[in-house]
Amino acid sequence: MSALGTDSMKDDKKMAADGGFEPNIVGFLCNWCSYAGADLAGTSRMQYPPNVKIIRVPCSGRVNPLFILKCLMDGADGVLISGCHIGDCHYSEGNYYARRRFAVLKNFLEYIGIDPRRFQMSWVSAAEGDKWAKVVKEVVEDIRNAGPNTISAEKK
Amino acid sequence: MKKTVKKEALIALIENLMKDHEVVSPVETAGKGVFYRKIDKAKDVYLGPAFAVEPVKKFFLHPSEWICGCNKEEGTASPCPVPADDKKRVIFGVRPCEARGLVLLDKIFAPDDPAGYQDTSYIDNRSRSVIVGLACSVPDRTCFCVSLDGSPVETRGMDAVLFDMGDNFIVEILTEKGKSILGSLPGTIDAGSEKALEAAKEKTKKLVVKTVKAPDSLDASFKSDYWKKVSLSCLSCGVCTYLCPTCHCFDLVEEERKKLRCYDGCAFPDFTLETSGENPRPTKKERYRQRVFHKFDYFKKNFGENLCVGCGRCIRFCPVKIDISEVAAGAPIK
Amino acid sequence: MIEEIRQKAKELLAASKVDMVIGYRRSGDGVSTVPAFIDSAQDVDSLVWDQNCVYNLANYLREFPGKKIGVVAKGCDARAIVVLLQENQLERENLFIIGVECGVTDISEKCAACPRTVSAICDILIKEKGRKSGAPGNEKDAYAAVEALEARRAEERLGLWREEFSRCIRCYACRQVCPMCYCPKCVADQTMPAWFSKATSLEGNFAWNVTRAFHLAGRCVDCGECERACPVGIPLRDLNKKLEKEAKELYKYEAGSSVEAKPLFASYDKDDPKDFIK
Amino acid sequence: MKIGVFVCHCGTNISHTVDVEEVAKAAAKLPNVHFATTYKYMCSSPGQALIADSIKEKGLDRIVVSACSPSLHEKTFRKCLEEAGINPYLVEMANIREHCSWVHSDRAQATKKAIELVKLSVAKVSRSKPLSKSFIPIEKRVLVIGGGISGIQAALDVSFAKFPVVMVEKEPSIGGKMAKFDKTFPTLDCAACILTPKMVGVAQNKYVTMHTFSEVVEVSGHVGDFTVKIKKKARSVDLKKCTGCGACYAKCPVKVTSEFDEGLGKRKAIYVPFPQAVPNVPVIDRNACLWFTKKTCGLCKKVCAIGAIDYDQEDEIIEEKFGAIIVATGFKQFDHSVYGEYGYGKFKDVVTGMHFERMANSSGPTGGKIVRPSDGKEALDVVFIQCVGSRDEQKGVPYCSRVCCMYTAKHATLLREHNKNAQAYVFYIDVRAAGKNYEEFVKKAQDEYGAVYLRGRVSRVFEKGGKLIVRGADTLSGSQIEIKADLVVLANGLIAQDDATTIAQMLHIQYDKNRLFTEAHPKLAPVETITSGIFLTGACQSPKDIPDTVATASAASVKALGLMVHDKLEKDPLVARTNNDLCSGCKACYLACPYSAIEMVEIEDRKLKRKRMVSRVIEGVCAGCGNCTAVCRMGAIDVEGFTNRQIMRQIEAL
Repeated sequence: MSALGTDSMKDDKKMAADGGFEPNIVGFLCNWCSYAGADLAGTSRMQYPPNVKIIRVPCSGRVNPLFILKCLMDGADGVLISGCHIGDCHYSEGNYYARRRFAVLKNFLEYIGIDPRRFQMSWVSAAEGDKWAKVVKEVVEDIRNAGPNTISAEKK
Repeated sequence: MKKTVKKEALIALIENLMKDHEVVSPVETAGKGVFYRKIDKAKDVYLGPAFAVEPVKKFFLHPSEWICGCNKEEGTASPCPVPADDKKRVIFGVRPCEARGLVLLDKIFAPDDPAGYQDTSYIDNRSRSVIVGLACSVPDRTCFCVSLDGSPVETRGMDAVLFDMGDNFIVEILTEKGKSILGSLPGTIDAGSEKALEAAKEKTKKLVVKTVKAPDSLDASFKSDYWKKVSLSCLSCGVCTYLCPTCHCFDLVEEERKKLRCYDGCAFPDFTLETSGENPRPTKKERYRQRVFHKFDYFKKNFGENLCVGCGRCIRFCPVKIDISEVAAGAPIK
Repeated sequence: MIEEIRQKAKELLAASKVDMVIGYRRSGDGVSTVPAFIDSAQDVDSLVWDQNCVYNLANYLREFPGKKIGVVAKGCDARAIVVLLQENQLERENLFIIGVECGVTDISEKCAACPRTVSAICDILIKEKGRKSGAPGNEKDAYAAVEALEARRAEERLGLWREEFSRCIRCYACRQVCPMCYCPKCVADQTMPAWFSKATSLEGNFAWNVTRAFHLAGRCVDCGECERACPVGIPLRDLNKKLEKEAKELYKYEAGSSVEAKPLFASYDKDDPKDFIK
Repeated sequence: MKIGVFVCHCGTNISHTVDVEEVAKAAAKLPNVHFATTYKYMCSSPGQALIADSIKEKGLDRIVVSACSPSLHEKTFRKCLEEAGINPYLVEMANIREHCSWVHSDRAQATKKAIELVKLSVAKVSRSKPLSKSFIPIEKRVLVIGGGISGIQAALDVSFAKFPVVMVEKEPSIGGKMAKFDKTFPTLDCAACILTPKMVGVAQNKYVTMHTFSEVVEVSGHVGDFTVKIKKKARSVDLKKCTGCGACYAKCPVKVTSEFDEGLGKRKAIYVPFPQAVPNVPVIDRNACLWFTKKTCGLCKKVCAIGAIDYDQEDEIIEEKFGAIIVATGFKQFDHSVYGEYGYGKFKDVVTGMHFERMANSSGPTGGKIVRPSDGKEALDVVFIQCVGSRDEQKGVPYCSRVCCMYTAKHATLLREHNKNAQAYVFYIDVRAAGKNYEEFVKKAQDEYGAVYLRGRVSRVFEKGGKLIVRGADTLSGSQIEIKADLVVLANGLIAQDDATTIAQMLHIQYDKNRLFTEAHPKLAPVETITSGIFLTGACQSPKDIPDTVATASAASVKALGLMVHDKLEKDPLVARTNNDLCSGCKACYLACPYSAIEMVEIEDRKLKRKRMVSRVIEGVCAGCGNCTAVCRMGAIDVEGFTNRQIMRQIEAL
């Protein structure tokens, strides 16, 4: 809309030093499984790309669909929600609700024309540090291929 | 000064204008209606009989605009006003009622009295724009400009005006600004055309069939249950106010450390909601009454005119077909 | 049909079984109709019934808490009432639902692809004379627009919606006209937090339209009022229908079919689809 | 607002890949950040002292610790803040070790990410609110629903710790299914010999109150404070007066089929279900009693010397308070009538395992003889069919009932013990004997008691010449076989009680598709339910044998006692809360709460000048999962510690 819409930091983030596109990804991780799984990846010194910034939530069921929308509208190139495997939810059924909610949201965003790679979900348990590293690698690669998020790009 | 101009000549002129001007005009969007747009191709200009959904107001009073902000990264709070866009602008196809709406808005945002509130953003937008009007030839059945001191062929608020005469336009230049844009157009006008124009004008005026007889003052009706009755079907949406050429209420909201001014409307319950939770206009009755009073009573008391130009948009687009002309005329003032 | 509607309304009002009947009356232009709020038997004759009766009167029912209301309800209106009952917004005992069977001849433009035309819930069903009961069913075409859009490339879809949403003026007519949009304070109006931008910018408009539609997932009864009310012609129904289709295909869930059903997102099944999850 | 950011080196764990000084420098520039610094070990005493001193010296009111995972040190720093005099919930951790320095090697990139993570935490803490812990007082009484072996064990365990227990049993006597058994595997102890002392122990225990012939009809409240309504059905005999002399049922002229003996024997209209019943007080079966059906007879009243018979007794509902509830409602035997091929109902000599138990019992209807119900002759060739209803997704239940293999082995053993000439044949699918001494027991039944085990399914049972012909496949030899049997015993599986779902709904606990109650976690919380304060024991959760049942009973008791020893329960304030102004009362949160921690209440809306419904969180029950917040379209319900404002602020910061 105007010069004020530009956030200089956001622009810097999009481009790495070599000029390649470095996606900015938001990760919503449940406290009990995926966050602990990411901790384990750390303790095991597994290497993965730094593009995912983690927001800790109690449960994947805590994630409001509007958070995803907010991320995509605010300039994130992708969003990843990660929770406990089905049956392992610390709150016993939060991830069931999340699964239903986000299955619909994902299809809907795709229908609106938002690249499905920009919104992904995974189940990573507290013991799956290796899976977390793998998921991050895949998601970062996916979104790198999808390119910068163009909706928020017009914010400037 | 009047000229008869070929339609192609006008298009050519617009093509030329686009080089150093921002050109805005109604554009037809398939299946959706006519909308004012900043154009990039002269042939997109639509100067036919259909009315634009939104009035031209939005180019002067933006639906939403950043008005100030503060620096986010540094964490310091210094105001930084938004630089205004100062490119010269020509707006084609503005209808008489819309242009008159601007004249009314001027009273609020750019009053003659320099001590009055001067809205810089509005004034900037006004001064950089040249308004080339288009007289109506086929009024809608919801139009009622004639009974509000207006006319489908009047020119208040315009810098120049176009009359559609079939194959040609008759262009009438009204101000210096108008002359600067259209003065270069070739051609003159003959007596026959002049006469035909006058006849066409008279004919068009008669086509405005809807009338509204709003009382001089609505005071006496203020406490009447009438307002409850007429507002029962109101949905409290913003169609009437947002599409009105003269409604100008706005809200200030803060988003990401910037102040945003955006349209607001008296029909919304939140419009007068106070932080305490108290709402002086708690129901649709008070809210709808406010709109009618503002149009046909308060504004008149302050500025001597009704704040309605009879464009008929609020009737055409009201999802439940509330007709403000009927409501105002029917108010029980005795 | 109209005679029967009037007669029932008269009967209800005369016997004080209801405090008000909400139906349709002719508007000042002599063609279209407007919602009518009739509280005395004498005024009943102003009620009308024809293809111009497009409004979803379920939208008004919440405005009269504690009152007994008779309401003229088309199939879609009745489905909306079901959702409102399901979501604890109305009390069944305060409603007298005068179901009207919309026919083939008396439907408006917005009804072209309506699958069912019979009220899902009603206290009396008024039928069109000389017509066999049952819906004319138009199920086949219901998702034609959605499917056509699905078949296009993602970038095309994005471009298309971007174009459509760019016209949005945020007048919220779509919200106000919707019986399901009854939140005391819509997320669009909230400031703590501000869920999305109130500006008519692309992100603001995108977020609003996506949110509106998503908040209707499993709740929209496809009455088409939002699209009809939209002054700038955004095909809002294509959004709603997509979500309706997802709910149906993924979870066999249909909004407005049962008062007892648990809402789509307030329930789950252990065997819900899971292929999209890594 | 003055936020302090403390960046930890963690020795070199963080600082070798993240430029911590750079992070602190960037943090200092963030909105509302008043002070930022680094330290070698933030969690050490000097590190904590640095935070505490900075709070005092610089007037900091919110803290971000940029260090390791909050799962390690969030508590540490909360305590640190509390000691420094500010609210412990005004600290956020930025995990720049596990999520950054340890998983990235490029110093520039890692530093950049660390700054982003600090930004997130600063954003969140800027929207944090001071919170205080709440306390729930605990009613120091435990309710045990069910008076079978699991309920009995639970009641005894709780009472041993000197806390009052109330036991509710729907039958006239406690004892449950175990009271019907003859012997128990794998030791062949007499069931009554080991159960009866426990039953008496319950009856004589001053901490245990028994309500037999009673049912729980309503449960409200939450952990620490449950209010329970118990219906005491009219027994028609005064429990206090009756001495259990037995004169009444000796004289009673009406004989009906005995439920306890599985229909093999008879009882009177006034009866005690079995001789060792506790309480040893009869009950009148009002459907059979002549006084109640025809207003005649009245013999029992006449013979009762102390006037304990009370025909006018009525059902009574009492209300009591409890701090915890142990659910021990047990199981029901699978109804095998769906297996037409086994001929149950058609042939009298096809019986269930429970029939066999009663027959084998010396105080049972046959006096301990294994006979053919059709003619009372001793059964010599007996065929046992396993997996009746179990492991059968089509006709029965998908799960293994766990006890049938063992009780069939027991029956095969008992058969030979009762009659040296008898021969047992067992049709099985797999023999599952995974308990201590179980496999040995089965082997003994085969080797020492001569039971013939045939691997395969029975296709048909039919009668021929006064014998039952059992036709089945022996899949090991690959042949069809037919056995001439006197008696066929079906090993029925264990399924949920008929009223299991009603009970679950009443208690707000979950049940699975087999209607078995669901534990809070299949591995780590097997006796808890998702409703805190309600615990499971025994076969109501899944089929269990006696040792497992007793073990879960003791486990549930410990869980209940864990609550009882506290005067009040400390409740983490990270729970959900409803904003009435925004709530529309649509019930989405109420329906989607995994803990039933939300109730719908009526409030007076001053603005609308009328009453309306809104949701309200029962703090004592809420676990803070936040599912309610995500199903709430209006954002009316929010969860402390992870509020919408905090998370939205975090997203904005990115």
